[in-house]
Amino acid sequence: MRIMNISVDYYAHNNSLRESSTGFKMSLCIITMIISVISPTPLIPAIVAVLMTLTILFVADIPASYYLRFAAVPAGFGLLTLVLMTLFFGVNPAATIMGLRVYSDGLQTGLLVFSRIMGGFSCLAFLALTTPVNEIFHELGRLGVPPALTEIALLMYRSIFVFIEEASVMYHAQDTRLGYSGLRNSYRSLGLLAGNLFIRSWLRGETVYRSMESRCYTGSMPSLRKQSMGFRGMAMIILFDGLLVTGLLFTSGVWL
Amino acid sequence: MNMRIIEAVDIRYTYPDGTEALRGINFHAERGEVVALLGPNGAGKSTLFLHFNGILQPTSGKIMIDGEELDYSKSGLIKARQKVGIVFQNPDDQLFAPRVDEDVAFGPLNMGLSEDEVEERVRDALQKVGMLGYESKPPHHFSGGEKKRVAIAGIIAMKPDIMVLDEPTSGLDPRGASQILRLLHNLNEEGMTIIISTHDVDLAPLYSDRIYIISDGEIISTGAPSEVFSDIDTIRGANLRLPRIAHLVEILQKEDDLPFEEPYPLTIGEARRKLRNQLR
Amino acid sequence: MNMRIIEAVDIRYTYPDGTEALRGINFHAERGEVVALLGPNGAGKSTLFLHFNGILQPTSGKIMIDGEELDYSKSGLIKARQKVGIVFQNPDDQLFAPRVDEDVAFGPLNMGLSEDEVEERVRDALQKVGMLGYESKPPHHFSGGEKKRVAIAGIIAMKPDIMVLDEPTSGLDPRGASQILRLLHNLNEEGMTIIISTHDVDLAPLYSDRIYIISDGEIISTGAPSEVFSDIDTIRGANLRLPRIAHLVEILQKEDDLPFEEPYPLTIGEARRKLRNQLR
Amino acid sequence: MHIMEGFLPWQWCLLWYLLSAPVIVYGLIRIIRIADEKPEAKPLLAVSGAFMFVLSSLKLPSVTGSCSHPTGNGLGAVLFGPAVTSVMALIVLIFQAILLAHGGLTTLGANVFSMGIVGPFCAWGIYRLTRSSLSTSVSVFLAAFLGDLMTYVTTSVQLALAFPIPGFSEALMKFMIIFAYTQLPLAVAEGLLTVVIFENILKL
Repeated sequence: MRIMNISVDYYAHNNSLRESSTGFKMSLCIITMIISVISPTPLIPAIVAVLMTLTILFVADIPASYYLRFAAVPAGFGLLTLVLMTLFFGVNPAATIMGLRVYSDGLQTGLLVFSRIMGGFSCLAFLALTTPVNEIFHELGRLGVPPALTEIALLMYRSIFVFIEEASVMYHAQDTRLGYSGLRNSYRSLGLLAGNLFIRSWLRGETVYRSMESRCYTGSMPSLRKQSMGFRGMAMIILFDGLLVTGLLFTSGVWL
Repeated sequence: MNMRIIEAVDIRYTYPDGTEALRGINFHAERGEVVALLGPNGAGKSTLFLHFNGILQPTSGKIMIDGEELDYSKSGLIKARQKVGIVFQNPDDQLFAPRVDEDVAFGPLNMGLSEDEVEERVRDALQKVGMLGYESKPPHHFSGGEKKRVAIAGIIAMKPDIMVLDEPTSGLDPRGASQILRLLHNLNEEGMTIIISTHDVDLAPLYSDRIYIISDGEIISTGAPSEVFSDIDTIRGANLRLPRIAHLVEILQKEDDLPFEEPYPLTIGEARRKLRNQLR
Repeated sequence: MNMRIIEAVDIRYTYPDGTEALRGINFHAERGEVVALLGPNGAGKSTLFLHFNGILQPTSGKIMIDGEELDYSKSGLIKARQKVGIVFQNPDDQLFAPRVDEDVAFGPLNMGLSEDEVEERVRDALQKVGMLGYESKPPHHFSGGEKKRVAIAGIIAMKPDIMVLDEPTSGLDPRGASQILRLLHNLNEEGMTIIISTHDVDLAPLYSDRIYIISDGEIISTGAPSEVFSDIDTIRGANLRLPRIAHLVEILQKEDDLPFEEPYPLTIGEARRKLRNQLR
Repeated sequence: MHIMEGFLPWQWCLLWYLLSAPVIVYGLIRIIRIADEKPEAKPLLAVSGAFMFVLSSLKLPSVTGSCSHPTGNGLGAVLFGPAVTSVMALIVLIFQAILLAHGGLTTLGANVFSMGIVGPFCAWGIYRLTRSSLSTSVSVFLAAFLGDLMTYVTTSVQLALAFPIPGFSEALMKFMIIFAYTQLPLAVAEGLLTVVIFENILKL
C-alpha cells in the first residue's frame, strides 16, 4: 500500500494548452463527452477517443509514456467489462469457448460500453491534463454554481496537497517502525494515521481561518478575473463537435 | 502621530483550559523600528502576536495601535488588520489559495479595493519579494523559503504599517534565511515597522534595534541587543544562550584572562572591531 | 564485521513526475561514527535517508547494510528497518499514539516481541531520553524538544545499529537543541552509528566526525569538518555558508591582514585556542 | 465504488443527476446558513473535505487481495449531518474525477447518489438508531459497514437498471454476486477501519 501521487495536477499546470481559456477546454470536454455517451454505436466514441488522445499527445504535449500509464487503468477496466458483458450479459449464444458460452449481443453491448468508456475517459483526461482543477471551479462559479460550493472546493485544493504530503511522511514514519508488516499491524497503523490526519485537518482549519481573519476575511471570498472563450475557441468547438454530431446522426440511422 | 505605533499594555491571556499564557505583558514598538521578541518555544510569543490585530482578545489589558485602543467591533477589527499584518510561522497554514496571485490578492480584495488597484498591489508585492513570474503557479511545489516569501507578499499587498512575523527564518537554510532578512531590511528601510519573534540568538542581534526577552508569558528583559545580552544570567535563565560570537569572547575573557571591554560583541562585525584592536 | 556499516552505492532516484532527486550518490558511515549530511533545503537529504532502510527503492544503485545488499523482499525490508532507524524531521509526523508509552512501544510491538520485552524496552528508551515518568501523558501538549525526544525513544526501543535523523535540531530553541545533541552524543558513546542531516553549518562541525556536502542531488564534498569547510567556494556554491566563528576569523585574516594558520577554526573551542595564541 | 466515465447510457446519467439534485440543493442551503452564522465554517468544511479525499486515496489491503479506499463519508455524516456530507461528497467526487480519473463527469450524478447520498444517509440513520442501545464501537462499525454495503447495493441497482439483460432482476443478481466477492470484505474492512479511526479521534 502506498499514498497516491497526484501527477495529473503537475501536467495540468505544465502543458501547452495551459493558457487556453478554461471555458473553451471545459466546453470541448463536456460537449464531446455527451456526444460520445449518447452515441448508439461504438464508432463515434472510438473516433472521439482517437481524436482526443491525439489532442492530448500532440496539442497539449503530454508525454506519451505518462499518458499510456494513465490510460491503462480505464482501458483494463473497459476490457474486463467487455469480457464480462460477452460472457454474462446476453441472450443470443454465439459460440462456446473453453466451456464458456459467448453471447453475440453481449459482445455488442460490451463493445459499445468499452468504446464509450474510452471515449469518455479521453475527454476527461483532456480536461484533467490541461486544466488545473481550481480553474474549473472558478469557471463553474462564473456559470452560476453557488459560491458556497466553489469557495469550499477552492479552499480544499491546497489542503489536499498539504495533507497528502503529511500523510505520506506519516506513512513513511510508520513504515520505518514496521507499522505495515502484517495485516493486523497495517490496520492499526492506518487507523492511527487517519485519526491523526483528522485531528491535523481540524487544527489546520483553525490556523487557516486565523490567517484568513488576519487578512480581513469576512466569510466570503472575492475573486479576480478574467478571460472569456473568444470567437476562435467557439468556432473550433462548433466545427469539431459539429462534425462529430453529423457522424453521430449518420451512424445512428436518423438520416438513412 | 504617535511614536509608539503599537503597544501592549499589561496583557493577560488565559486559555479556555485555564493555562495562563500571558501574564501581564508590556510591549511596544516605535514607528520604523525592528523589534525582536526573543524567547524559547512555548514562552507565549505566538499568543502575544495574535493579540496585535485582535485575533485573540486579552483576558485583561489593552492593545494600542497608533495611540488608539483596539476596539473589538467588526469595523474596529478590520481597521486593526489593515494596520497590523501577521505572517504566520508555517507558510502552509497561510497559503490557502490555489494560485500565488489569488493568495496575494486575498487581503486587498477583502479590503474592497478596485480590481486595478488589487492587480497593481499584487504585482508590486510579488516584485518586492522576488516572486514575480510565479503568479499562476500553485504553491505546493515551492521551497520553504519561496512559500515564506509569498506569504509575506500577501501581507505587503495590504500595505500595513506594522508587519509581525512569527519565526520567519525557522526551518530555512542559510540562503533562504538571509533572503528573508534582506527582504525585511528593505521593507523597514521603506518605513515599515517590523516585529519578529524568534529563538535564534545568533540572528536576532543582527537585525533588531531593540530586543524583548520573553519567558513563561512574561517580559523579563528589554533594551538594545548589547544591553539585553549583557545580563547573561537572565538570558540563560530563559533557556536561551549567548550568540556564538559573544560566547567565544566570553570564554577568551573568563578562561584565558584576555581583557575585553564590556559589552561582549554580538555580531561578527562588532567582534571584528574588538579583536582587531586587541590583535594589533 | 564490516567497517562500513552502511553504504549507498551510486544511488539514483527519479520521482514519478520525472524530477531527478538523487543523481549518483555515494555515501557511507563507519561503525560508531557520527556523520553529518549537510546541504540546503531540497538538496535531496530526506530522499536519500528514505533509501537507507528501503522506504524508497532507488532507480539504480544499491544500499549495503553491514556488507549485505539491502533486498527489497518483505523479510529483507523488515531486517533493514530493525537495523536502521529513522527519526523524521517533524516529530508530529512520527508520534501517533495517544500516550507516550504506546507510541514508544509501536515499533517493538510491530517486531512481534513479547509483552515483557516490549515493556522493558519502552522503559529503557524513555530513561535514555530523560522522559521517564511521562508514560501516560499525551505527546500533543509537549514542547518541540520533548516531542523530539519521545520520537527518538521510539527508535531507540527498536535497538537499531544505525540511527538516521533528519534535521534533529530544526525548530528547537537553544536548550532543546543542546539536549538533543547531548542525547545523540550519549547514544554514540554506547556504540550507535549516527547519521544526521542538517543545514545548520554552526552545529554540524560540533558533533560530526565526518561531513558530506550534498547539493542538488549530488555529493560535492566529503571529509573531516576542517577539510570540508576549508574549500569555501564549494560551501558557498551549495548555498551554505561558513560557521559564524570561521567567518569571523576569515574576515580578520582577509580584511585586516591578521595572520591565522589554515584551516579556519569551526567551533568556539578551536577558535579559542587559535585566538589565545595570537593574543598572548 | 465509482462508476466509470462512459459506463452508463445517457438516459440513466440524466436520471441520477435529477435524483441527486434536490439533496445537493438542500445541503447547499444548509451550508450557506451555517456559513452565515459561523464564518469559520467554510475553512473547516474545506479541510474536512480534503481529509475525505486523502483518506480515500489511502489504499487498504483486504483479504481478497484487492484494495479498499476508505470513504470517510460515514464519518462526515456523523459529524456534519447527511445533507452537508452529500455536498462534500459531490466536491470530493469532482476532485477524484479530475485529479485521479476515478469516476467521471457523466456518471457524477449516479456516483453522488450512491456514495454521497445513500451511503451517508444510511450510516447516519444507523448511527442515530443504534447509538443509545449499542456501544459506540459497535454502533460506528454498523454505521460504516452498512453504509458501505448500501452504497454497493445502490451501485448494483444502478448498473442493473442500465443493463437489464436479460431482465433487471437477473442482471441485479449478477452484479450483486460480482460485488459480494470483491466488495463485502472491503465493507467489513472499512467498518473496522472507521472504528479504529473513530476510537483514535476520541482518544486524542
